Amino acid sequence: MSTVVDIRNLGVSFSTDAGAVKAVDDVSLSVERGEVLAIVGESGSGKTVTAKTILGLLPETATTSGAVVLSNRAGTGEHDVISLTGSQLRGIRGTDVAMVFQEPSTALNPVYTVGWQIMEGLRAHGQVSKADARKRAIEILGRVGIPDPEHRVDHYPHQFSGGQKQRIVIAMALVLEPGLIVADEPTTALDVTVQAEILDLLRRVRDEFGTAIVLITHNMGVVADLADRVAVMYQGRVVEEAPARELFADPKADYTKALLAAVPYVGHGVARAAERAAARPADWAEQPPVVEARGLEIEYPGRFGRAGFRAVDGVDLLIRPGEVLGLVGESGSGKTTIGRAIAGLTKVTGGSLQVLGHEMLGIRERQFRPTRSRIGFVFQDPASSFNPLLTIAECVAEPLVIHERAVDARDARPRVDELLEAVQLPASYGDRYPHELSGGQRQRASLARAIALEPELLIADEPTSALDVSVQARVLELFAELQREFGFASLFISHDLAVVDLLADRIAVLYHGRLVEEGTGAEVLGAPTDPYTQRLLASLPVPDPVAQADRREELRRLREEAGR
Amino acid sequence: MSTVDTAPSSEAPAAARPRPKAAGGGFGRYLLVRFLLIFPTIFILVTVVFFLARTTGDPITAAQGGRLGPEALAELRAAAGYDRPLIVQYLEYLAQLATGDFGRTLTTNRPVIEVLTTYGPATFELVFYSLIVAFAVGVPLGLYAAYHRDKAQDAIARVLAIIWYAVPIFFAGLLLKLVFAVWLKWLPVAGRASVSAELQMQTLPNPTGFYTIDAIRTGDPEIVVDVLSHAVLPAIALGLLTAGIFLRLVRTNVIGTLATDYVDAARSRGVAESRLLRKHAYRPALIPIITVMGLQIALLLAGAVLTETTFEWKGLGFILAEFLESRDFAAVQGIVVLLAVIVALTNFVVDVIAAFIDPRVRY
Amino acid sequence: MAVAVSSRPGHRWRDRIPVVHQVRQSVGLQRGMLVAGLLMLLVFVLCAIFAPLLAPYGFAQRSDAAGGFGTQQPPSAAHPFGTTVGGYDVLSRVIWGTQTAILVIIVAVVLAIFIGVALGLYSGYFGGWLDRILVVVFDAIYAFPSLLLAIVLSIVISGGQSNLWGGVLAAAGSITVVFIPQYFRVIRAETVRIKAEAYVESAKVLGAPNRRIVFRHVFRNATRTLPLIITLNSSEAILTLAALGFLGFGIEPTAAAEWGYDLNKAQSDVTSGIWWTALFPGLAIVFTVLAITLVGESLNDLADPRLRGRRRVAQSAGEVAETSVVPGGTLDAGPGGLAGLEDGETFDEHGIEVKR
Amino acid sequence: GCSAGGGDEDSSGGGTLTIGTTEQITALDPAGSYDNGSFAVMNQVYPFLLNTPYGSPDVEPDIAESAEFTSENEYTVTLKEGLTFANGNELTSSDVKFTFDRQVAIADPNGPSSLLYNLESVEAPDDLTVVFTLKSPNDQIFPLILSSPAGPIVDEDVFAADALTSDDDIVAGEPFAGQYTISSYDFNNLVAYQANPDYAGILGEAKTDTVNVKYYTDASNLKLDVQEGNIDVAHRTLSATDIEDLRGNDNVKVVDGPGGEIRYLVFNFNTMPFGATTAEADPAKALAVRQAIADLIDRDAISEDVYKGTFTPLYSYVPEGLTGANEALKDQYGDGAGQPDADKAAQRLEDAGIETPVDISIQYVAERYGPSSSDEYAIIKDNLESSGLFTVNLQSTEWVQYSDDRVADLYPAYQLGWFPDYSDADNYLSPFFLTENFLANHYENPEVNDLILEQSVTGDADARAALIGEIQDAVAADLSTIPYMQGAQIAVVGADVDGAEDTLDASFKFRYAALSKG
Ligand SMILES: Nc1ncnc2c1ncn2[C@@H]1O[C@H](COP(=O)(O)OP(=O)(O)OP(=O)(O)O)[C@@H](O)[C@H]1O
Ligand SMILES: Nc1ncnc2c1ncn2[C@@H]1O[C@H](COP(=O)(O)OP(=O)(O)OP(=O)(O)O)[C@@H](O)[C@H]1O
Ligand SMILES: [Mg+2]
Ligand SMILES: [Mg+2]
Repeated sequence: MSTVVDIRNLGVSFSTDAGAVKAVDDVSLSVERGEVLAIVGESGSGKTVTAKTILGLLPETATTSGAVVLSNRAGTGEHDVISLTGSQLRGIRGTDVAMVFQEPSTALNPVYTVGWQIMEGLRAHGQVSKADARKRAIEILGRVGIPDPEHRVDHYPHQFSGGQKQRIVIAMALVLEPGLIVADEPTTALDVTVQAEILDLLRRVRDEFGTAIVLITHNMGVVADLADRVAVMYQGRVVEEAPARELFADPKADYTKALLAAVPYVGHGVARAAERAAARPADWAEQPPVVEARGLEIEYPGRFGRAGFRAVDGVDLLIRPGEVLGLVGESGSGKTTIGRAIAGLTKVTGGSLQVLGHEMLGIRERQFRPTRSRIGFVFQDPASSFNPLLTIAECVAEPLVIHERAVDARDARPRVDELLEAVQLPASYGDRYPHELSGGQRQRASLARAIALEPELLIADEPTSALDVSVQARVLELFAELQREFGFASLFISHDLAVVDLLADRIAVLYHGRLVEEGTGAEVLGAPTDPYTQRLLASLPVPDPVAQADRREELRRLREEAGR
Repeated sequence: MSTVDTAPSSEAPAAARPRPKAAGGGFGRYLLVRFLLIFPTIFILVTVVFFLARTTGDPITAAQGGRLGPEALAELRAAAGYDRPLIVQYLEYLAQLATGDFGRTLTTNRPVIEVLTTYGPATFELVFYSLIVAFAVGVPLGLYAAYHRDKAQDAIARVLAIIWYAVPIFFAGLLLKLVFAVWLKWLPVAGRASVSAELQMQTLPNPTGFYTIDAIRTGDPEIVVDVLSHAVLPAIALGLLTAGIFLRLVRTNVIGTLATDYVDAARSRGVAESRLLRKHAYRPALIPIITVMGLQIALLLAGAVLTETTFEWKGLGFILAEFLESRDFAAVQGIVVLLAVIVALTNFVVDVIAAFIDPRVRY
Repeated sequence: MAVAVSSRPGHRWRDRIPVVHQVRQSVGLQRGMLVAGLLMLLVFVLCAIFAPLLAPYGFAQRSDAAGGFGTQQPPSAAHPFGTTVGGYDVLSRVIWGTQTAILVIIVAVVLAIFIGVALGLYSGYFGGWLDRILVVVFDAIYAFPSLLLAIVLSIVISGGQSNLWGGVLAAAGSITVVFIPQYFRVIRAETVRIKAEAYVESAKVLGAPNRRIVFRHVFRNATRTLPLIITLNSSEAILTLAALGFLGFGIEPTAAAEWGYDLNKAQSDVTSGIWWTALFPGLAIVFTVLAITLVGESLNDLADPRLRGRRRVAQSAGEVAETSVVPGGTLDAGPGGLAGLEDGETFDEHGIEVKR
Repeated sequence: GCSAGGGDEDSSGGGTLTIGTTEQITALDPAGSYDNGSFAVMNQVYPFLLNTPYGSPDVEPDIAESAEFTSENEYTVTLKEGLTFANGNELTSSDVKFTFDRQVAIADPNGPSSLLYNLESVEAPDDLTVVFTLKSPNDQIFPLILSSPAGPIVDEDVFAADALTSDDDIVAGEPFAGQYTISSYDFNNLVAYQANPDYAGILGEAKTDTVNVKYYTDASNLKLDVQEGNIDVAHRTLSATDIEDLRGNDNVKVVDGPGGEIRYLVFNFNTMPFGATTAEADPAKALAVRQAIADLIDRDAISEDVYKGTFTPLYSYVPEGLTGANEALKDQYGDGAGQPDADKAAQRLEDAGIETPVDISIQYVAERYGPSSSDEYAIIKDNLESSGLFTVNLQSTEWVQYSDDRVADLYPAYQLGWFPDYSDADNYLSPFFLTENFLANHYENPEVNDLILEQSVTGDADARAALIGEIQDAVAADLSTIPYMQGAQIAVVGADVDGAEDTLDASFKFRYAALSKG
């Protein structure tokens, strides 16, 4: 084995509006041929910056120190990327090192065919005839698993699915057979089932092409699945570096330990749910449900007279008082649509939906408005759910003022302070503007606002998907606490089975707008009956390299079955 | 007023959501709807102009107010029917329009259609030539400025662009004429062609009114040169104004696309910087640029009024100002209809071009 | 996009004053352009305010104690910019012209903002048939060459009157009508966008009545881009006023000084070698439009993080940012271990983090 | 320059001449236009029964052999023999009858049919004789009207009897029998004329075979083109500054002639200070105010400062050069020598017991009368205010609005200009000072009214001239209006162009046929 890239004492600073910011501080790392090095760490810890330095892709505002020594594929030459000029950099990009970006849909130029883009990389390095380049583009598309590559090579990016786009991005990285591929969160934008396929592809790349991979991610499951070695970054430094199995089995750094502890596991919630079920009164099941959907249909109107799009199709749901229903499903399966319908934000177009005794089919805003004080809503993105021009206290006071529990924000302040404390924010934070809080803090303020009127029903639409794992763990914990304390019923929407498992009494699985499975966490996660649920479960990588190896086997088996 | 439904405009901020297909298979239908929208636009403009124009007086007063006494004027107005209720006159006009008849001008008694076909080509040519100038100057300079962003070259290009915009067309026109026509004597002062050339073009069987075409049809290279040399100054005066706007648009959008992931991705494949600019940043940036350029057509037509006046370029803008002055509503309305159609059609065409550039809309 | 986003009260107050904030934020050429624009603008405004002191003569003065000025006199000590064909002092008229220009800008922009914003908010928020009609109507008006519209309107509004207020109101009024569609478009688009923002939805979920949502949540956020449009429209207003004056719909010269009008009168002078009567009013127009446009463009660039320039830093300068929201170990601290949460992430200058 | 000049390459026959003008044509059909631009074309191509020969203000038979009153109410015209139109059609009395019947029948709002107010009927007893029956007897004005915009004779085979005929049909039909025919016609852009060999009138043959007329919209372009030699003649209307500049240019000649265009200030007798409907109505005081203003206006200043001599001071209602014109206001107002006299004005106001300064609003039209109106009125304002006797509120208004407002009694005092329909003193008197007049300024003087009616039926030239003088004196005493400027006709011609001085006469008709290029 030989070293493909050797990063020595790398330091990167940026000039920003707020002055200089140091993003990477004295980082040393190296990657061997055919090895997968995973860099993990929370958002902003310098993972992307480190990766981009390898390709010399930092913006002009960056200043770099240290050395990044990159070998070519044959192992015959070395360059210090940092000291290279523009045209020299161009020479190594693509041939010595290539990059796979996080968001496949933005990494492809929408106005050119994928073939054109692949060929462009080929032709940028040496004399390749058009026909040859095309042949190689088709070949590489085939090798990353795009069906019918001769035909698809002339398609535009938007004609591919998200997973296919990521395959194409990987194909582009592969086509010049670089010694190193830097993959920056290559699966974060994808559904778990698709993520599993991409991870498989990357594994094949390493095995078949012998390419070294720097894999950047914050998902410990992905690390466990693919990585040979792991570097943990924290605040611009590498705090720990170890082979994957070793790291998971025996984390050394405090931060690594905290990180691993914060990762939710499927199966952890079963006990808790059982506990809560046991604590319920006997006649609980007979109480009128808070939400009841029968054959619920929601259709988005089509534009220009075209047929509408049916996002939810014949869904039956039930949420009883004090119960948390977890709603999972892949992207676009209709989760948000259901949540919004319950909150009266989206019109119900068919079936029946009873919310707190109101039939939502054909209801008028005026009739429904008084009921709104009994419903809370937590949005996915804490940042955008606050009016940027109001202070946190003003935002939290809004429901109180609207429903005339207070005259104005000032009058509501004592109650607001209580609420902030309930979500464990110091009262003084009330005077801050939303952008002056961190993501986790904002999400907690958002919770405070949602429970201000002590609602009977709380709808939470992916309330933690914009947050880091560790922050997510905190917010989920808080949610559980508040739920215990206030006893509201809840619809908890997430695409992450493990998260839902943690909180939900029952879990509903949505697939293409239909409810495919519903039951307690133990039922759904322990013994899934629907093939989609099964695949979903198996696709979910667990943050444990040993267990993950088994699950991989299981998934392969499932796929084969489906294929037969 | 508002219903519970707010969904159509909402887009949940889920980063992972695949981009909704822009228009899917309904593109043809979309174009059709866009096309049909032209009609209400025209209807509204005609209505607005009709009532506005009537509040400003009548053509008879405009023409004879300096000769006839009040009674005689009133008599003439009554004879022409201008004393009837506005709404009757309006409905009458609409009925006439509906049959495709634009009527005759009130002051010069010519079919409005004829006015349009006489003056339309001139405006078309002027706009066409100035667009050439605008594109030839604005787009490359915009690219250049984007490429050298925040350097001296960028600053110079941008200040130039602002100055082009800031100098009133009539002022610029005056200066251009003085320098190029009077001092240097390189170019003619004004007009669309010299007298002899125009006379020769009039002898053509069916003159098109497009002087460039007519000049070529005469087969006399001198006439072609004559016609083209007359177009230079007006095209520059109007073109530079537009070029300033184009430059700014191109620069902003190219800088924007240069910051996108796909440019970074192409860079990571070793694509040269100049190629990134030419191929990757430019073409996607063209989509918003072209859309905005479509909106500029109205601005261009407004600028054409002043350019046409300054350079004796007998086109629609100029003649419209004249007809406004003489309160010839019939002519004004006819021209407005044509302008509205032009603007609407341009925007329509622009959408088609944008669709051609952007495969996401095309399919 | 914000031009002025407030931050913590009492804190960084300097950053809350619109233009000051941008000047501090800008660097290099961008700062140069902004500052140059601001200085030019300042000259313009000062000229307007102190015109009575600065101008050697009145704008309609044709003679003084020493007798008549004479017409078309070349620049001299008594008349540094010469005199016009009407026998006025060019310098004085150029200076007094700033007052007219500023008046027209203010009236036009204020009127257009009021009407455009109100309609835009209504239309964007409530939608419905009125929205559809307004959109088509304003699009139609937008399609009409603005100058011609301005001509028609100046006739309608003033009945052709040309005294100062008649002229200013006619010019401003006609410019207003031309601008309303622009404000309407922008505000409506912003409102439609903001209406779909989570914070408006959350207000809706809370059961806030429409009135409250519109005024408390939509209005202020939708109007953030206004300063930019205002500067752009101001320069358009000046050009339109000049064009109106040039086409003979200007303000009577004894009622006010107006550059476009003077340029119109100076047309035949230029071709007769009398350059001073056209040059100075022409330059005044260019100067003012240049000033306003420079400021507007700079503000625009600064408001757009992609276009905003930044200083380069020295080798490996700066502190390591507190990158993580929950620094290591906080989890152990459990609920209430909040100390570590403060002053967390680095945020985008204008508030909310930029998310892709 | 690249532009190929005025076709100077053509050397055959009488050569080619290019004329530029900023006037605009409305229509070639005499029934459909009543404006200077269209009339200028008609004067070249249509025959008139009566016309003014070069250098004279008085009408004589043109294509007519004779024209006279055969009875009080009958005006009989005999045509010359063998007249034809350019298209070969014979020009007979039937065409003449057709022309006037048609004019009256169509009565187009844009047409001059109002000039035929006194025409009862037209008869054509034989091919050469036309008998006009008039409503009122002995009308001395009628012959003049035959040379006015109502007078061009048209071909009955080309023109429609009851509708306007389009320019294209006219050009194609060649119903021309004037000095020129139109050989190529591009509306308001370029008109090419060819000399008409069959013209048989008093004006004689055209000196130049081919004349091209280029229509400009912007005077400064016209000026540049004539200065650069791109055109040979510029006629109507260059600005005073341009003309002054061109006077110093060796490549061109500036030719002046008397002009019929006048400028005057109208008083509304109801709404002017102390007018009939004001709170302090007092005719004597009102008169004093008018007189004081007449005393104060500095005509020389306006003529020199603003118009650089392209307009000259006018001291009466009938412009200089026309039979019967005097200088009534010069004697009665100012210092008696045409200069303003502030003391006299002050005295008048004091005598009338008027407190000074008097507030007065004066209105003028922005562009209608050329670009200099504002400067003109700035001087008048200056004249009035520097005396300390008046404060003037000066305003300008756009033309159409102005036309409506002035007859709606909105303006106490306002500017107007006049260009005559025919070159006779009557055209400067009857429209204005008859009791029912076009000014509608509530001026009423029965004596003046009668005098005007009388002169129009006085056949004897001297007696008529005396009456005209009397009218001017009487009106000057009343000051219904204050005339102050008379325009000169000015043509700027290339150094090698001759003949302009011949046609810049009191007929106020610019005839291209007089011009030649040496
Ligand atoms: N262009 C830039 N200008 C200024 N600061 C930057 C720039 N790019 C990154 N940074 C800063 O550098 C630090 C490290 O950023 P980096 O993108 O490497 O984080 P990351 O570990 O990849 O996080 P994530 O998981 O969110 O992608 C952050 O504080 C970030 O704000
Ligand atoms: N306003 C809308 N108009 C038309 N279609 C819509 C609209 N909103 C959502 N959809 C479509 O409805 C389907 C369900 O959307 P929904 O937002 O409920 O999905 P989701 O399960 O929440 O997905 P994600 O996990 O990505 O948030 C998707 O296919 C989506 O494209
Ligand atoms: Mg990153
Ligand atoms: Mg969702």
